[in-house]
Amino acid sequence: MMTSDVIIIGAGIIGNACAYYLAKKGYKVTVLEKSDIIGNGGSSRNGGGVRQSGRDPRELPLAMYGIENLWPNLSEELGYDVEYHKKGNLRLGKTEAHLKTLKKLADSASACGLDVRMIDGDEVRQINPYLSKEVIGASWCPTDGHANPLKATLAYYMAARRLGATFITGEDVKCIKKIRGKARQVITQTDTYEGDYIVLAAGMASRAIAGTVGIDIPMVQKLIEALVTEAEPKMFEQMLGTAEADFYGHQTDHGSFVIGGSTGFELYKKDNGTPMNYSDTVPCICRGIIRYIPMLKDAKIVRAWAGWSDNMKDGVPVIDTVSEVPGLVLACGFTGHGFGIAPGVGTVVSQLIAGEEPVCDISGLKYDRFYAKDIKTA
Amino acid sequence: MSELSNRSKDIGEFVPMPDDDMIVCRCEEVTKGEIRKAVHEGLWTIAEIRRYLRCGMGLCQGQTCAKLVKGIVARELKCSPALLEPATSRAPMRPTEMHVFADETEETDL
Amino acid sequence: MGRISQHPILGVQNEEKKIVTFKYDGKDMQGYEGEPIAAALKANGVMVHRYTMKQHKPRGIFCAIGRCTDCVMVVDGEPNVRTCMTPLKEGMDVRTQYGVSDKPFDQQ
Amino acid sequence: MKIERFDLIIVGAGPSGLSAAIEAAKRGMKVVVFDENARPGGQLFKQIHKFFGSKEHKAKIRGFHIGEQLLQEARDAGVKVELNATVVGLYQDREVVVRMGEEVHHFKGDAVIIATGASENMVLFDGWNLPGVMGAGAAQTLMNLYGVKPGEKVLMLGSGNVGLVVSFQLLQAGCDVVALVDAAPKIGGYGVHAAKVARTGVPFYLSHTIKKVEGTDHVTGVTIAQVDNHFQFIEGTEKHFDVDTVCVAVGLSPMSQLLKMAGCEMEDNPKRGGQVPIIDDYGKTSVPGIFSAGDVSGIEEASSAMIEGRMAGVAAAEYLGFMTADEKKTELDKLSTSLESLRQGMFAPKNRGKNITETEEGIPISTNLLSKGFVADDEIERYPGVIHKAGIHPVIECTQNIPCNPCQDACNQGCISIGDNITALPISVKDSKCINCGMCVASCPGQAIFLVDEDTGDGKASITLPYEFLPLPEVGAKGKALSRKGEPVCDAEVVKVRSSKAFDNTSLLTISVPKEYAMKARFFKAE
Repeated sequence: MMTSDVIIIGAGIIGNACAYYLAKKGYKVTVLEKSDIIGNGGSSRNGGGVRQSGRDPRELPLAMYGIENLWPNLSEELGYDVEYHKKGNLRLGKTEAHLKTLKKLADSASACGLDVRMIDGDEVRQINPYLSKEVIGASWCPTDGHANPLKATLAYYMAARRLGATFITGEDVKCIKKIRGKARQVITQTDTYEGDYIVLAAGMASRAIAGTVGIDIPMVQKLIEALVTEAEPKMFEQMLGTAEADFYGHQTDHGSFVIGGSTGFELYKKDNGTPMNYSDTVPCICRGIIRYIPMLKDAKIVRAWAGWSDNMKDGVPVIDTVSEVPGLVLACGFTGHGFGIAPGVGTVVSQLIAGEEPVCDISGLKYDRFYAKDIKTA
Repeated sequence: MSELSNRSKDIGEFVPMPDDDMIVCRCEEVTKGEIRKAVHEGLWTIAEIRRYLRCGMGLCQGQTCAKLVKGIVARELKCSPALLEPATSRAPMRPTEMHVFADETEETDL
Repeated sequence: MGRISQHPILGVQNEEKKIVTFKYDGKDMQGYEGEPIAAALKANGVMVHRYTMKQHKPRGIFCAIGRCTDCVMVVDGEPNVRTCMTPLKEGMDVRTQYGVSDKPFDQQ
Repeated sequence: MKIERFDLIIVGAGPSGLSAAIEAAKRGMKVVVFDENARPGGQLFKQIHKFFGSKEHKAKIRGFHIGEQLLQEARDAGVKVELNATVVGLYQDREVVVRMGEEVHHFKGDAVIIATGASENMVLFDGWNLPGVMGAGAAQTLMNLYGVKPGEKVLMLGSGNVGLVVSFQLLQAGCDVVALVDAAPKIGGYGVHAAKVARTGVPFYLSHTIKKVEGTDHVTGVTIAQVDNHFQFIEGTEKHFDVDTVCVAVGLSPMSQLLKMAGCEMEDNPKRGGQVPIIDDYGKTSVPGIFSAGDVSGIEEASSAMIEGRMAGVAAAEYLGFMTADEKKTELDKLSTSLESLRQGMFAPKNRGKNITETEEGIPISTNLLSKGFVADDEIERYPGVIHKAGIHPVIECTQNIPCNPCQDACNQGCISIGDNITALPISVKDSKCINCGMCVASCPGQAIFLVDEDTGDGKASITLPYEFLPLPEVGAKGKALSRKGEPVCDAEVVKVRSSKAFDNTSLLTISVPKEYAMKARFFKAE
């Protein structure tokens, strides 16, 4: 049996960021990953957005803190280039209804102190001349940006490993076991690991694992699909998204475009055991992109991928200690937008464990915030 | 669990070699030295090395270099290449233009 | 280089094919209609199809069956066209590819 | 989105895919074959040499002719082959997405057979990225499909069958092959393939590999050097060649990505050449309804791929109820026997990696053949195809057990005997009368048969040898006779030149040499 200060379940970007910040504070950390591959879930299957605009006010503080304090120096701090660019985010609209949706989100973010505003089609095309005339407006957040999710996930892993964190891959966690009323042991298919704290950052698998200590997290799985093109001449640096969520993405340092999108059937995709692309998704994303950026019509797609995201009932994650299960810290349910806030989450989780006051307000992300609809909440 | 599960296992120090600047991935121009170094930084699977260095992620999708990369990584890890799972196969099998994907015509004359 | 005019097993090849003129880096060049662009270039002694993005190194035909994508060039304005798989047509504009552009690196 | 449906979708119109399609279509299935190339036949149309095997395996027929026959058979069976149709992916529920022209189309098959073949392996050496370094398959494609010379002066790396066959084809295309190099200490391919290259004068460098390919914008030269048992260069053994082309033939890897994408159980199997699906004897994968055939499930010869394809076609037909289990068994038993006979001999998949030093008959294998590409004069006498007698008779320089017997069928005079065991070394029958028809010389896929008359009077001997080069020498042409090693040994004069439809483009050159060279002269070079 291996004993550590903290056991982290899941080596995605959340688990790896938690491992890094905890190791930096001097904790002896062990990370258990079900897959043989580090960062094999949503962490390597997303559009790389590092954005604040469009986020729920409950998770906005994490995003803002990260962009203000962590992302700008992350490559330097970790010692690996994570390709972070803070060049703004356009969330595009093609109809009045789109603009209404975008404005609502922009207004609530502004109220939280974020610099985000609505701009018209002409101003959109001044910022990004490749966008089509169909775009009639957008929300513009100049402090948003993007990074390379593959590199950032592995950079946190490599940096944590360098600080002495132990990573075990191919370890399928069966349950968490309480010892004298405290979460203390993690039982896998082959072994038992013991720690003072257990961080559950296992994406969709978190629900079943939390269930073994009597905690239920209301999440469902949703297939997210993304694609990457061949390298193209450099076109623009902003992160793009749309009101309709028909596509989102950016051009990477390499020149390729990484773009995600949806067909509308995401919640109803069949799970045959391997996250497999659906044949209609890439065509659908392509049709979407071409309408917004006609010049990309000849760009060749070299690869598409799919992965399951852990979608919460109310669209924001659970980041919390659990009073009924002392020692357990939850960091899951990121609903497909955990990448940009991962540095903030890692920082806050390390603070929860160290007994420090979190650097930003996560009071809206409690695990016990869910009530049946006829119960009045305070 | 395999012999490569514990990423803290000692695989020795990175030792520079005279042919480290040899290109292995022709598409993305990734060198042997970069791949060997990445193994010593803790990237022990083909998938991680691909994602970090882009080798095998270019136009040909690793058609030419996959076996070569596998051999280099296995030698660095002192394990059999058979232990290393090859990269996931992903559509499209050949680079395909967006406008082609976008056009899912209803009928063929088949 | 050049064509194999008479082959001991295959006899006379390309006999009834139509000769077309295309542009290679602005110069007129000839080949057979429908043969891969790469074959026509090879027959004309062209070795370098592109220069790579990072190291600016020359590349040419390597697999000739569309797998390796080393032979890509800018064809009729479109970069990354596999010349070993793309049939030659009259008037095609074939250009050496530098990175992903048809402009030499010092002009990019 | 419209999904079009077929009983069976086959990916790849090479030897195995077409064979599978034929069997399935014959059983009344609605079949379509998709292939990304402009022409069907896979690699068959680049194979201009005569195939090994027996009659049922289409032995002594050139690969591209087998391709034509297969295409005709497919057309007759009503198989639909869609060309320029690139399969983009194999999705859930056997959905095949295909790029055709500027569109993608969605298809579903109740069964799917993946027959996507293989791609060439590579090795790393300094300069392997330079234009002018190419796969041997690339050279083959350029010269045999498009009639373009891959280069003028070529060095071949790799002595497996591909390296040997393509070297010979380069010579046929009029290129100069300056050397055949392999890091291994032994030639990997058939001895007869090596011998026909060696006798033209191409030097073999075993235990050697490329140290550096030179050139700035393209290949201008290459330096090779000897390697030790650990494949490390031995200082001071460097040899330089001026070349414009380096061909690499170091094996093939299955292109099994579609099967992996579809979730079929895979394994890394070096005996099969890499990542292959786990299949039963007839190509059934772990995913119901998905089958595989040919090189994609294990690297072998085109002849085996065709049988495997037929098996997968039959298996798919039975899977969908187009034939009964009994009918399937009868068919598969027949095909298995045929496949089994191809998988015999020294080079059989089961013998890969084994160090075989003796033939099945107990005769030591020629060590010169394995290390230099030719059987030495003092070794050749020990094989049963090599006899001495008065008058003209076949001398069969076939010294390894390979599954091949067209020579036996070619001779109706009983001069050549192999027997029922297809891998047995052919015997030149002493007690028989050769009528000098030349059929054995032309039909030997290994070009290993010579008609020798050791004494034609005037102190001369005559040797009839297979000749597949241009220009074809004329009667009266004078030149040098080359030894098995490819070295000039004596003066020679062409006394007879025979070409015939039955010889299928193999010409028969009869040369007259001093009689002491009857067993030494094996090639002719005009002056």
